[in-house]
Amino acid sequence: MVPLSWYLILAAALFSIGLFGVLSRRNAVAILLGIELMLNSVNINLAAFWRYGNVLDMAGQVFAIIVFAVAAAEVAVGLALVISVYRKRNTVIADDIDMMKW
Amino acid sequence: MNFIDTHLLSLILFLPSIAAIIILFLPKGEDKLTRWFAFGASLIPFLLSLVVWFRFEAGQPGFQFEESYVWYEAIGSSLHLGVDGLSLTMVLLTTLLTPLAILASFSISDRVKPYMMLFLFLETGMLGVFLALDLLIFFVFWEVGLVPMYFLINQWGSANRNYASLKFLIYTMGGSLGLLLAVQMLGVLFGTYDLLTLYQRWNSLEPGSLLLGMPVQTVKTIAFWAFAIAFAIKVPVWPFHTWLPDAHTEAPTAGSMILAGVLLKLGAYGFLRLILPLYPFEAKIFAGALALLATAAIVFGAFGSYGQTDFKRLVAYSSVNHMGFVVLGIAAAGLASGTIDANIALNGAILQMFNHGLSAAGMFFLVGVIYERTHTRNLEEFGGLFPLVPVYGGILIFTSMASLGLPGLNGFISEFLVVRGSWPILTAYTAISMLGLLFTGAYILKGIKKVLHGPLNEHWAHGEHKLTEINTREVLVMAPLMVLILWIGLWPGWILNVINKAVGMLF
Amino acid sequence: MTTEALIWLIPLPPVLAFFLIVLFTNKNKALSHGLAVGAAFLSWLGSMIVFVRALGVEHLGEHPFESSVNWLPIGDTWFRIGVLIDPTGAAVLFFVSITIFMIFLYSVGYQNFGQPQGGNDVKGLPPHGATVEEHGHKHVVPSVEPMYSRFFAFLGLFAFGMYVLVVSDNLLTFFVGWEIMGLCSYLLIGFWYAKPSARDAAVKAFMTTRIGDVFMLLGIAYLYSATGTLSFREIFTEETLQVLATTMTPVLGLSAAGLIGLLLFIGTVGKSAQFPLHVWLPDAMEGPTPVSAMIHAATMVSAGVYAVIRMFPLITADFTGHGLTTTMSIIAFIGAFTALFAATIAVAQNDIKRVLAYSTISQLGYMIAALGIGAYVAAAFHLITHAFFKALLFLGSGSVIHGMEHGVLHTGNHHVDPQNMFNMGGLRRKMPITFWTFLIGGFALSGFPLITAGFWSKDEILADAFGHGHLWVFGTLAIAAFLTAFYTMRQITLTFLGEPRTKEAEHAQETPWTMTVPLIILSIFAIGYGWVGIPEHFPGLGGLVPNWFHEFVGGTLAEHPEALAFNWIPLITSLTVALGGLFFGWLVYRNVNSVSEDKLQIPLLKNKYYFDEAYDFLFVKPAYWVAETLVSRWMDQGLIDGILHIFGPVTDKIGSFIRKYIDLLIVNEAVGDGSYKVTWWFGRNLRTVQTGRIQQYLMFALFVFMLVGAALYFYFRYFRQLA
Amino acid sequence: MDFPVLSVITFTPIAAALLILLLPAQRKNEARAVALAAASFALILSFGVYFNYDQAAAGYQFIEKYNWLPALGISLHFGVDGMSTPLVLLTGVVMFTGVLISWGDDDKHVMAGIQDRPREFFAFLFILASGVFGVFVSLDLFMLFFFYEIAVFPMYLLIAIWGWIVTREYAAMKLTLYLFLGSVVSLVGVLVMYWVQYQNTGVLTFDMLEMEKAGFSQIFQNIWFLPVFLGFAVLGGIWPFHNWSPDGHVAAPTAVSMFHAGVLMKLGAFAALRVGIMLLPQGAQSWSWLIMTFAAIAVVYGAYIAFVQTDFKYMVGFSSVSHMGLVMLGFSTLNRQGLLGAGVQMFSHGVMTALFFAVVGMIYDRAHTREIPELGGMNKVMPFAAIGFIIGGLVSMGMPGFSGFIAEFPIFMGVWGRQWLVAVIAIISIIITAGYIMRNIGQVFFGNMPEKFEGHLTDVTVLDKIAITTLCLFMILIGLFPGFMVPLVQTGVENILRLLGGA
Repeated sequence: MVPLSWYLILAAALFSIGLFGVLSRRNAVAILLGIELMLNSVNINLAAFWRYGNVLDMAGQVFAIIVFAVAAAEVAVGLALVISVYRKRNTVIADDIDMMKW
Repeated sequence: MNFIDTHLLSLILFLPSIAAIIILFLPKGEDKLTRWFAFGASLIPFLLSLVVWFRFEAGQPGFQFEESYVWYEAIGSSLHLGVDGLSLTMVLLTTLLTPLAILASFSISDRVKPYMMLFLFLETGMLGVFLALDLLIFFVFWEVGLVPMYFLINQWGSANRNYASLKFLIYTMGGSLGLLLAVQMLGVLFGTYDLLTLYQRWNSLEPGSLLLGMPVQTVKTIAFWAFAIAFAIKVPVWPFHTWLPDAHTEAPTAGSMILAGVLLKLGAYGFLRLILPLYPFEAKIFAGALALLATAAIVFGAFGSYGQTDFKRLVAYSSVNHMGFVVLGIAAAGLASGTIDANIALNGAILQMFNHGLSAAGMFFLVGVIYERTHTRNLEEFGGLFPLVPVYGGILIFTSMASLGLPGLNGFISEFLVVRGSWPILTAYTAISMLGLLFTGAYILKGIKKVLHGPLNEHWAHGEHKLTEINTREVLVMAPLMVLILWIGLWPGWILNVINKAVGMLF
Repeated sequence: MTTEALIWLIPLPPVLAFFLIVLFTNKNKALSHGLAVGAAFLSWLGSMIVFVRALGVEHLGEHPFESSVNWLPIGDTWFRIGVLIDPTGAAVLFFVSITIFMIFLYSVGYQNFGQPQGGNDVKGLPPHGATVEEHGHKHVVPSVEPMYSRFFAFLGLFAFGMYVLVVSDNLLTFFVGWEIMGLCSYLLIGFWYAKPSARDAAVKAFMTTRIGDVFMLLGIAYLYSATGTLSFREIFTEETLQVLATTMTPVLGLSAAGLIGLLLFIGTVGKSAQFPLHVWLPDAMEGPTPVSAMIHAATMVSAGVYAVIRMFPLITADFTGHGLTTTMSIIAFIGAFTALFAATIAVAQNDIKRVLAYSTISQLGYMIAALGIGAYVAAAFHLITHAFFKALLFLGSGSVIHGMEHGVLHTGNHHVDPQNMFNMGGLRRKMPITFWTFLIGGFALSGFPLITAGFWSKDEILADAFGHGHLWVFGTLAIAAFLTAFYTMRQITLTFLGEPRTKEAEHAQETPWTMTVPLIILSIFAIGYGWVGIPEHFPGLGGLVPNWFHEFVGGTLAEHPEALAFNWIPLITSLTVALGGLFFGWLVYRNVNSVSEDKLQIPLLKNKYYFDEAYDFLFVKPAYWVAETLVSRWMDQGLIDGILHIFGPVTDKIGSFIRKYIDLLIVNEAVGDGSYKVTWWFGRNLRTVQTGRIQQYLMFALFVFMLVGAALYFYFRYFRQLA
Repeated sequence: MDFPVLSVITFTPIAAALLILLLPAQRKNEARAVALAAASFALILSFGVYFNYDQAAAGYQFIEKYNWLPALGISLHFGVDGMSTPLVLLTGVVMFTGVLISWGDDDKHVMAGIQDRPREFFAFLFILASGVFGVFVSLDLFMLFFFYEIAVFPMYLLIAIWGWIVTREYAAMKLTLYLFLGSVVSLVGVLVMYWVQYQNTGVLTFDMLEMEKAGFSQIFQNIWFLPVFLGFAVLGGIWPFHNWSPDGHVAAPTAVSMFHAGVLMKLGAFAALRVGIMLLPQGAQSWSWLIMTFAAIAVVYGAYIAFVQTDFKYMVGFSSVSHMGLVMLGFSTLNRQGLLGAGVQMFSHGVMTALFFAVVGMIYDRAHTREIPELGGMNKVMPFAAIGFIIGGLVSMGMPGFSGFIAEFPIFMGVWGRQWLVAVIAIISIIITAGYIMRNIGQVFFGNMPEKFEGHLTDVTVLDKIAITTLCLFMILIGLFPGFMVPLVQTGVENILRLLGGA
């Protein structure tokens, strides 16, 4: 069967892609997507460690599910904010959203 | 009745204030009522003090009619009252002059209520100083007296009143700062302010010991001067006298009457009541300096008076001159206390206090009388008024002669006693002070000459300026003074006996 | 009633009159003068009784009438005051009471009682006369004094003062009376106070005498502190005087007695107008004439001499009989000098009263000189005789003036001075009584031999001076006597003899009885009183009447002065000077009709040796300067107030300095707002870190994360093994 | 102790504040009425405390103790002694009069008192009041601190919102910074004391009665006395940290100035005494010279500056710097008379300066200027206020017969006991005070009224008169009968002296 390390590598790669997206993209939606990727990479780790660890211990899965929930909530809020910002200012470019900045 | 017997002094002391507070609740605008009430109220202390006077046993040592109430336990001060021959004389003078002053100010029509209230408070203040047998109480009343006087000058005074009143207040307060400090020191040292105790313990300090890290003598010397300056300003002694002409001149008539009649006596009384008993040694050492100032006061006071063109200032300076004799007598007594000469000098000084109270009050009142009519005090604007106001003229000449020290009137007795007493002790100063006595004549005659004599100044003769004769109320104010002036002049025994006995026992 | 009680009562009536008049009756003229004259009469009566009783007592000197009461409590003892009548006192009381009574009476007429009220008379000025309608034509008559009552009140007080002084047994009440008289002289000289001249004269009189009084007061104080008493009887005991005479003082090497005597004498110099304090007396003529008589003859000036007489034992305490003590020589010198110096001035005066004034000064000089050389009795004698004839002269001159004023009113020419002798002349026919009495007085004054009192008293003084070998005094007084006779005769000649020089003089009138009667009575004494003191060794007259006065008054002293051996030289001298003076006076002036013809109008004399001017320059003006400029302006307002006024600004300065440079600058800026500024600065500069770019934040976070990770890695990788 | 009077007093104002906030904004008069009711209630209760305090028994009375955070030894521990009882009364009085004079009159010509949002104003004022009461009554160090902060914080809003437009931000900020800085410093000290006390005794408690027994070492006391004392004393306006107070006074609205000068400054002084001197007595002993120096400087310094002020309120402000200097001077003597005087002076000055600010406020509300040279003749329009101010002036110049003398005299006596020179220097302030007080009275009340005021000014309202009378009564009462307050304070002093080792 596939060794644990493969999953971990996949997760790491996915995380790095997500991180890159977050740091590099100027589009707020893209940043959100990046965050999602990072969260999912975490989920992969969780699932993998559960499978290769003590199966009876459900903690891994439980945490993964929590992360889903959080991610969903986050996407909902984040997208809502982005949309309202877009409505107000016709842009989703993070740098242009600076009314809080002084 | 019994209550009255046992609380005579406190009644005398506080009745005026109580009356003042009652006045506060009298109906507004009832000036007549207010005046008469104030007058009547001020008569009661006078009657009571007469009672005290007649019940007083002159021969008996110590204080009589003593009363003591808790006041400020925490720092060992109590409301301790009592009189001896010395203070009784002054109390009598005060309670006598206040009703007269109030009667004299019936002509005040501006804010009668506060005026009368201040006057009655003032009386309490002055009486308190004379009655106090507690150093702190003494100081309290000493200061309290200032306030009503300040407002009397400041509110009812004439043109330059702000300057005069402020000068009066600040100068006197500043002078009594030293007194305040010294009083506190005594209190700290002995934990009590009771004079009778202080007399003994303060003098029983052995010279070698240290107080507050200084030798006793140094402390005593400093304290002595602290006391002396405070009193010297009040008396006033040259060169601390310049507040007096201003204050007197600007004060309302009755104010100057009290100011000259009683307030100046507070200073002299301080010398007698506190300095001589508390600092016999220092008094002896510094008597020379004191006598020098006194002589200066006598001479310069006379000259200063002679140099005035304002009638009221002239009279004011005469106070400097006359009080100089008081201080001269005190200095002599300080130098040679215990001798018969010293006793004579003190008799003279105390009697002079009383006499000056009478004559100066009279003089100021007379000046006020003519000022009310002519609205000027400038001697040059009078002249030849005698035919217009013969009665006034006669009274004026009589009073002037009393203050000139004409034998047969009271002034002479006291001045003679002072001169007689200080001659063997302070010969040179006494001789020099004669110059002052000479010029006393000069300024008195100048006053009479400019006001009454000479060609009549037609301005006052007719028309709306027509000078009216002194009226009955004013004569009534003068009458008791004149009677006393003559009586003491002819038969001083009745009062001098009390004074003499007191002096004999005190010093 | 006992004599003592009576003596107590003597001074009272006049003072009662004074108070009654002032308080009640001043509206009613008749009542007022009734009171006053009545009072004077009572006092006179009392004095006479006392005098007569005194005559009856043997050795009155040792056992005088005296009684005293407690007055001032001094220490454990009392100062007692009381009355004392010893021979001198009795003699003085005698003449004082008479003259006072006469003067009171005289004043009634002099102040025109009973005349109508003047139309334009005002209080404070002499009456101008009133116009009356008499059968058809109106003419001006003298008008009554507007302040008639007041005048009598003052006189009463004056008399009171004099009586007190005479009867008092101690120096203090003596001084009281003395000063009361001073006051009255002030009031009376300034009686017509609306006249500036009168007003100033009054002040001048009071101040000049007060100079003396002040010294006298010192003397009294000294005496009192030295002896512990002021009663004459107690001071004049042998041992007290001995003590005083032996204790020395630092002043001029005088003994205590000498110094006290000198101080008291200065008082006399003021009162009796001796040189150098004589200046007030002539000006005192501003007062109504009876006042002049009071002051100059009867009372005040006599009081001065009386003081010295009283103090005689003290002054002569250290007098051994030969060689005058310093004090006595000073007294003698001043007396003699004044006598001569005043006489010379009198020669050149034209005002009838001023002549008399200066003659008074000079006569007083006589007495003082006499006392100075120890001639006690002679001085007392001359004091009394002089009192009589000088009062007579003054009242006479008053009568003359009154007559002249009548003339002035008649003609209505008010430019004529009714007192200037050159406006008179020939008055002997118009006013005979006045003339004869005045003549008697004048002769008495010049010492017309044998019949007049003046001769005997003056002669005795000269004799004393000569007999005790004080020749310079003798000489001076002799010359003075000559001048006296001379100016007296000049006065008489100019006034009464010859022909009237003015219409006013022609219309002069004799004065009413109230004025003439006193003249007559006084003239009797002016003659008769001399005979009580004729020296027993006097040729011819000597034996006839015993020298009663010498015996009586001499008895006052402890050791009775021995009668002087007779000597022709002084007698002849006095005869020649008196007669010669009178003769020359008549010779020179019998036909001098105007000032211009008068050879003696020497400016120096006319202006009294410029003393007033000198004093004004030396004392009065400097006094004004000191008072107004030095003391009031420079010292009080300048220096002292200047210092006081500094305090306010100084406090202000300190206050604003603290506020500006400490409070605002240091405490506030540096400490307070400063800290806030620093905080602000940091915030301002650190805020650039906050860009608001999430990516930047994350980069930063990542970077830190890696750093930390690396750190941990190496930590575990190596240090764990080492550990 | 059946009735928890102290806690009732303490929490009445804050309760009232909440109640007021519940009222609709435009119901101004209801808000005022509630405020007045609450103030009167508190006043009556504090009178009750004052007169029921058993002087014979002395010590702490009306004690209440409730656990609050036992784990840390924090308890709600209330109680008053001779020192704090007068201050409780003072707070009641100032609160009452403060409400009266800021009642406000919506009539447009008068514009006196507070018209702008009185609801919030009174709310904040009362929160402040609760804090003040709390500090005076709490015997628990933590609680004391707690209330201390509660008292300080509303000040910012009160000044910044209702203050004098020109300087209110500046002053409010300055005041807050100073006071919090001070309290932080002393907080550190307090915590250190807390721990050290724990180490010494093994008991975790903030109870001051316990901490008194903690037996801090000499060194410790020497180190920590200054921070603790000065930290609190900043609020007491001690020199050189006084500068916030005049600015604050000037910027604050009248009632707040009254509270501020009348009570808050006492708060500082009291806390400094309670925590600084009473818990660290030896430290106080060894540092008293410094405190005395500061105090002496403050006394003269304040007087001098007040002398030159032309702004009426600044004048009063600096005069209270000078007078609080006297309080500190009294503390620094650490002897009977000095502390006694200080205790009385705290009350006396509180009443006096409250009166001053009240009158100044009344004048400002009408004349719209505080420049003394521009004022004049006020006696004509508001005689009552004039008399009030004059009495206050006499008190402040230490005129016998008024409370000022009763307070200052023993202070100076105390100083004599320690260092006579200081007494001599400090006494100068009396004459300077007399100088400016009298000069300004002469100018403002009796000078010539500028014509621009003629007829435009109105007399003070009845409520103002009541307030003035109340305040004056206390000053005269104490002045004439020291027995009214002195023995009470004395009991407190005895306690302090006991801690000081019976000095």
